[in-house]
Amino acid sequence: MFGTATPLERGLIIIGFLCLLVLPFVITNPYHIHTATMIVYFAFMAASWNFVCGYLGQLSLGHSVFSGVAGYVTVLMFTQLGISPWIGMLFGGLLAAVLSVAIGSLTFRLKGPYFTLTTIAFAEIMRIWFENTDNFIGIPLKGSEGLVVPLVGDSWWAFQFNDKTPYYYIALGLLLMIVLATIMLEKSKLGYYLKAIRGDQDGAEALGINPTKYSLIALSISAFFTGIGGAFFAQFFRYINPERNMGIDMSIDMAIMAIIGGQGTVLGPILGAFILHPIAEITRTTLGGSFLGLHLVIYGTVLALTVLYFPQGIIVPLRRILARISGRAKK
Amino acid sequence: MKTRRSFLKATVATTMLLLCAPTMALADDGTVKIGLLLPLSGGSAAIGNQTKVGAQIAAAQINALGGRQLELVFSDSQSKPDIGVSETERLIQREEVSMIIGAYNSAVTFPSSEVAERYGVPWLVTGSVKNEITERNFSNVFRPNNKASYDAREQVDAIDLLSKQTGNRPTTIGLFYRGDDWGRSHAAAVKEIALERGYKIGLDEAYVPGQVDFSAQLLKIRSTKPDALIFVAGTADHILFNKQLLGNRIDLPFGLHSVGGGAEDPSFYEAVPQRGYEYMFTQEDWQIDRMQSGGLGKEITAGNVAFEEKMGYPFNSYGAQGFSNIYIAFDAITRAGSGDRSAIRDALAATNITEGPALITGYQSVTFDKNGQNVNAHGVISQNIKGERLTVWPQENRLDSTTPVWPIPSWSDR
Amino acid sequence: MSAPLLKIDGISKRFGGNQAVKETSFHVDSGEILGLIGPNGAGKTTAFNMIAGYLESDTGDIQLNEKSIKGKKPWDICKAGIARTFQLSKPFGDLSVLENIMVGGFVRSADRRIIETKAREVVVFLGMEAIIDQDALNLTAFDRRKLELGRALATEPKLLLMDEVVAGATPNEASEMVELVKNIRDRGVSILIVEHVMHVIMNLSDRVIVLDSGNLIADGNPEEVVNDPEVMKAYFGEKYVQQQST
Amino acid sequence: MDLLLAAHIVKNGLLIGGIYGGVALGLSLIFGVMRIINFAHGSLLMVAMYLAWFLWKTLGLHPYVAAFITVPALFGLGYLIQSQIISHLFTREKALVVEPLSALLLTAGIFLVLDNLVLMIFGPDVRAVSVDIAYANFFIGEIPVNIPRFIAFVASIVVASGLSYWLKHSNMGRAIRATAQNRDAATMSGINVPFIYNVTFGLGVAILGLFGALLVPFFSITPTLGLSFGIKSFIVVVLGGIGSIWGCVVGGIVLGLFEAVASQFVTATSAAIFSFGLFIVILLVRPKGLMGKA
Repeated sequence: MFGTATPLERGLIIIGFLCLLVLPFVITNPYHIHTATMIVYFAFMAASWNFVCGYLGQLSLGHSVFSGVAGYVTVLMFTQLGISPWIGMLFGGLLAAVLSVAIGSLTFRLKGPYFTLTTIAFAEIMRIWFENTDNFIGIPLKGSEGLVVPLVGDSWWAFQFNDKTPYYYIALGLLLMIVLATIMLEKSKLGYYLKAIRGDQDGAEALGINPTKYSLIALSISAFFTGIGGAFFAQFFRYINPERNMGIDMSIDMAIMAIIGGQGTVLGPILGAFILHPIAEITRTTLGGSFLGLHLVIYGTVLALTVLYFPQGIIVPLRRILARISGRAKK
Repeated sequence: MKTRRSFLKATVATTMLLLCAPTMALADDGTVKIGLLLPLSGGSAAIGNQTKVGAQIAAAQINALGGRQLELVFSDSQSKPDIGVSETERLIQREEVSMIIGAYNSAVTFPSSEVAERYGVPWLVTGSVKNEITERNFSNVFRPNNKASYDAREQVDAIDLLSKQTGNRPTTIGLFYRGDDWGRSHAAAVKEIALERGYKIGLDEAYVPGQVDFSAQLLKIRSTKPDALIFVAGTADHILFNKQLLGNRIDLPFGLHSVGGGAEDPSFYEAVPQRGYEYMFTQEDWQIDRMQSGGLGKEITAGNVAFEEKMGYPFNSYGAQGFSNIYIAFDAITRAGSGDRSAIRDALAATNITEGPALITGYQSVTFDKNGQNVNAHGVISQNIKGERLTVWPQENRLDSTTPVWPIPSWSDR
Repeated sequence: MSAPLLKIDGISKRFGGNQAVKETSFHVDSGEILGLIGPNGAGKTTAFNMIAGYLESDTGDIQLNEKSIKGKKPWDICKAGIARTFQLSKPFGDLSVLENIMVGGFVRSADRRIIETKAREVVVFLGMEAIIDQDALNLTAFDRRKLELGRALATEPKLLLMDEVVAGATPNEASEMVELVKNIRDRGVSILIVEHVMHVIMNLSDRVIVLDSGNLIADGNPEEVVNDPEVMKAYFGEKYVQQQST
Repeated sequence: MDLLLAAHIVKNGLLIGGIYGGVALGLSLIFGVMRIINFAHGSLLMVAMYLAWFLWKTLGLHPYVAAFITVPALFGLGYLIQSQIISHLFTREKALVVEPLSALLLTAGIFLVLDNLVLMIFGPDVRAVSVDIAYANFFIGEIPVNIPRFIAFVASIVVASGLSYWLKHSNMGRAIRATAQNRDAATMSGINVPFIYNVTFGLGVAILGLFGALLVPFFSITPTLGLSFGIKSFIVVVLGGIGSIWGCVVGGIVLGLFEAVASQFVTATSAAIFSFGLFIVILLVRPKGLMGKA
């Protein structure tokens, strides 16, 4: 079950990717491209979350703090120091990685529900602190009002475009980056070690694995990517506030999509995002206006049913179907 | 023709993105589609729903006249900035609305109205008070209601007016506000103006939205003894605070000054007994006692009846704002003569409404400056006397029968 | 005689009131199979875990090739060259047999291809080619135990600590395991084995040490130790020894 | 800080702490016996409050009278949720290696459904019961003590002692404790574990039924208040010790006092940061919590 894709599956992945590549030429309506960008973006965030939590089997519900912090760093460096978001993004990612090591060195001492509750607590502390701090050593954080990215107009340097398509391709590039990173992870020592720690920690320690060290390495990489995602969010919406970018809703979205799709696999989180986000989008657009909250009832039901009937994620039955098809094809 | 080609492409997209229902063909009999982006779920759902019902009533009245028909398209922002932007894109691109009214939460209005500006779609702000919304020299964003700084100035003006008229002037003002952007920006504005006018700030305290108990903060209020207390809260927090204030019998010689929010929500007056809000001042976005004074258009009176049938309580400020927004939009659409976006934009810029149902909110008139802000937007400050919310400020809106109570009698001699 | 591979001198462990291991010293020479026996509760597993780094000895020192490894973490001890198996096998459930063994290999190098080829050799050595790609979750108890042995081998240890390797195994499984342990020793890996099944100990060990309620009561070749009255008393109690001797 | 102010702070801390403890009792019981974190805990409290409000609104029942309806009703709801939804997790757990966190995610799904169902049925407006007991006070020295809050405080003590007595001395109680210690051993000794789980979950939610009715007099309700109570209950349960009934009440009071004192010196928002910080320190230093045994 280690996810070695069958040739049919690998073929489908490549076709899928080509479709995504060519999508903006097929659909010109900006709203569709905007939605496609959001789907690719959430696939990227779910995959970043999955990079550590999926392979370690630990449920972190505080990952949004990394995206929020990196987003703030990128926007502040742009507005206060005039540094291009492309560079700010990297700084933000690195700061998020450092923050993750600090938090991780405490949270990784705990397991299961305790780990989850501690990640929630850390994220809430950061969110409340950001919401109530207008100025920190001279840096204008503007508390819960959030930060605004000034409109500069079309410029690659300032990571701002009037047309939606560039954002779509940047999001697609980020998604490609995290997919390649996860594929390399699965083939690397770090990947084996994470799965060993998830399998049995004592057994792993006896084989020369320092669980905290390798968990922190994976977490810092995941936090770096999540941070980059936060910076993209800030540039795409040109607005960032603690409640949305460091809140618990974002963390839950990232975790649910990866888990429902299939955590601990390369494609699981992407599958999860490509199914769940459109469901949320369609139910909200069709029902949101008329029935108050019906779309969230549907979202909650889908979550519950998936956890009950596809515990390892939707990717498992899908893979079985593909295996059967390719099996029949071979005969 | 263009619609059919995009329809085919949309079908191709659907197979991949399971996304879009084919857009309804545009009714060509001059019906104008107006998009309304409101928080219909999540924390501010009550206010979003009240605004929606007010807008629906106004649209029904206009359509009943048989002239130009309005079609309202509602969309739920869930009070989230990114959902707001996505819904704005949808309203503009797929629903192809002629203009958008939205979005109450400043955190949603700010980024979403920028999208509308980029596409040249006129945006009529409802409810959001963040100053910067109409300080970005945008040409498509118009705000009929108050800026945050106006609300703050009005509260201090009212205190000044009452102090001048009665000769009793509070020395210290306390600030107790919700720890979110609305609360913080309002408190900062009041503090600045109050200090300019020689008042001292006795207390500057934020609380956590949705807090379960205020006894600790009441202790601070009791120990700092502010003469007057400016209070910023949503409905649930406001109810809890007034109940505990009543329970603890804390004296505020120059009264509790609420910035509205919870105090404009009828559910507040159902939940708190009358002595819980006796003598409370409220910054209202519309003049509630004008309803009783009569002399209003038949649309407003009929609207009030329809609102009460639907919601179980008469118009409140959010229902009134929804109602007024539709009439302001209708006025612009009539002058523009069509659903064309730039025509409506130019008509909105030239708006000069001096009477009629659009002024249900109590403004003397609605005109937009070059930044799109209605400069003569002003709320009113009302005082709750024996259960009646009577306007005490501005002087010209105060009814002759109203005599404000200033200072406020202490608990013992009530 | 060159210095012993593993030198234990004066280690002890107290858990609250219970002195699990009293001042104990022994050694393991390189290329030797040392059997560690003793009745239940004699402190065997405690001593075992102290060497493997899961417990830290209160006193004394543990030296591997004259370098002290006392108080080191289990993963550092593994890097130093001591591998171990667990009494209750701990497979990585959702990894295959090959992948489980590869995890062990990674301690020596990060190059997946080399590790994979070495792991395949270990699979052949264990005779588990048929189930190489099966998830560890679905293995039989004995296969899991062999897998654990394979994982430990993959770390290329100098000393292998084995904790009750044949417990619950069928007779021919036990003999298969004995052959395996001998082959491992022939490949130059010294072994410290804790075991209850006497014929396995007699068959395998070059030397045997006996622990009883925390202290070392015998150290010698298997035949001598088994007939030593002290050991008999420890196992079968005072009366039995008296009956035998009268 | 003069004595009177200190007395006020202690009173506030005790009252709100007792309420925190009472509300968290059900969560601790469910986690202690079934090892699952019920993410929908707060939402179930909100449902209980809406039921109590509805009974007051339509039948004019005083909340304390309505409690006799909300408690059994919530027991039924809890029993149903466990038997029809969560039980699937336990039956399946024997077969596959199931992440213990799927229960947390499943109840997160239930939380989403409950909150928004109530939003659909009752609408988003803020509801509140106005009964005159809400403002009644009695005095200890010159310190006013709000009666409904005091009743809720006493209720958490009474329920805690009743629950722990019942768990020790009744057959069902022993069966529950046995299941808590070792599920498989309990099954082998003839205890119908699925039934015990249904009853335990029902009991945990029934306690919320009681507190829903007790909180309504001085608390206004919206469909979204569940989450903040849920997170408070997590903190209290961890503070007091998972699975320990008395630990819960103690944990609640410690948290209540901590917040009351903290918010005298700093704003309430930073006090919230301190209580999360305390939560983390307790988890790291003493994962079993103050009185935990699990």
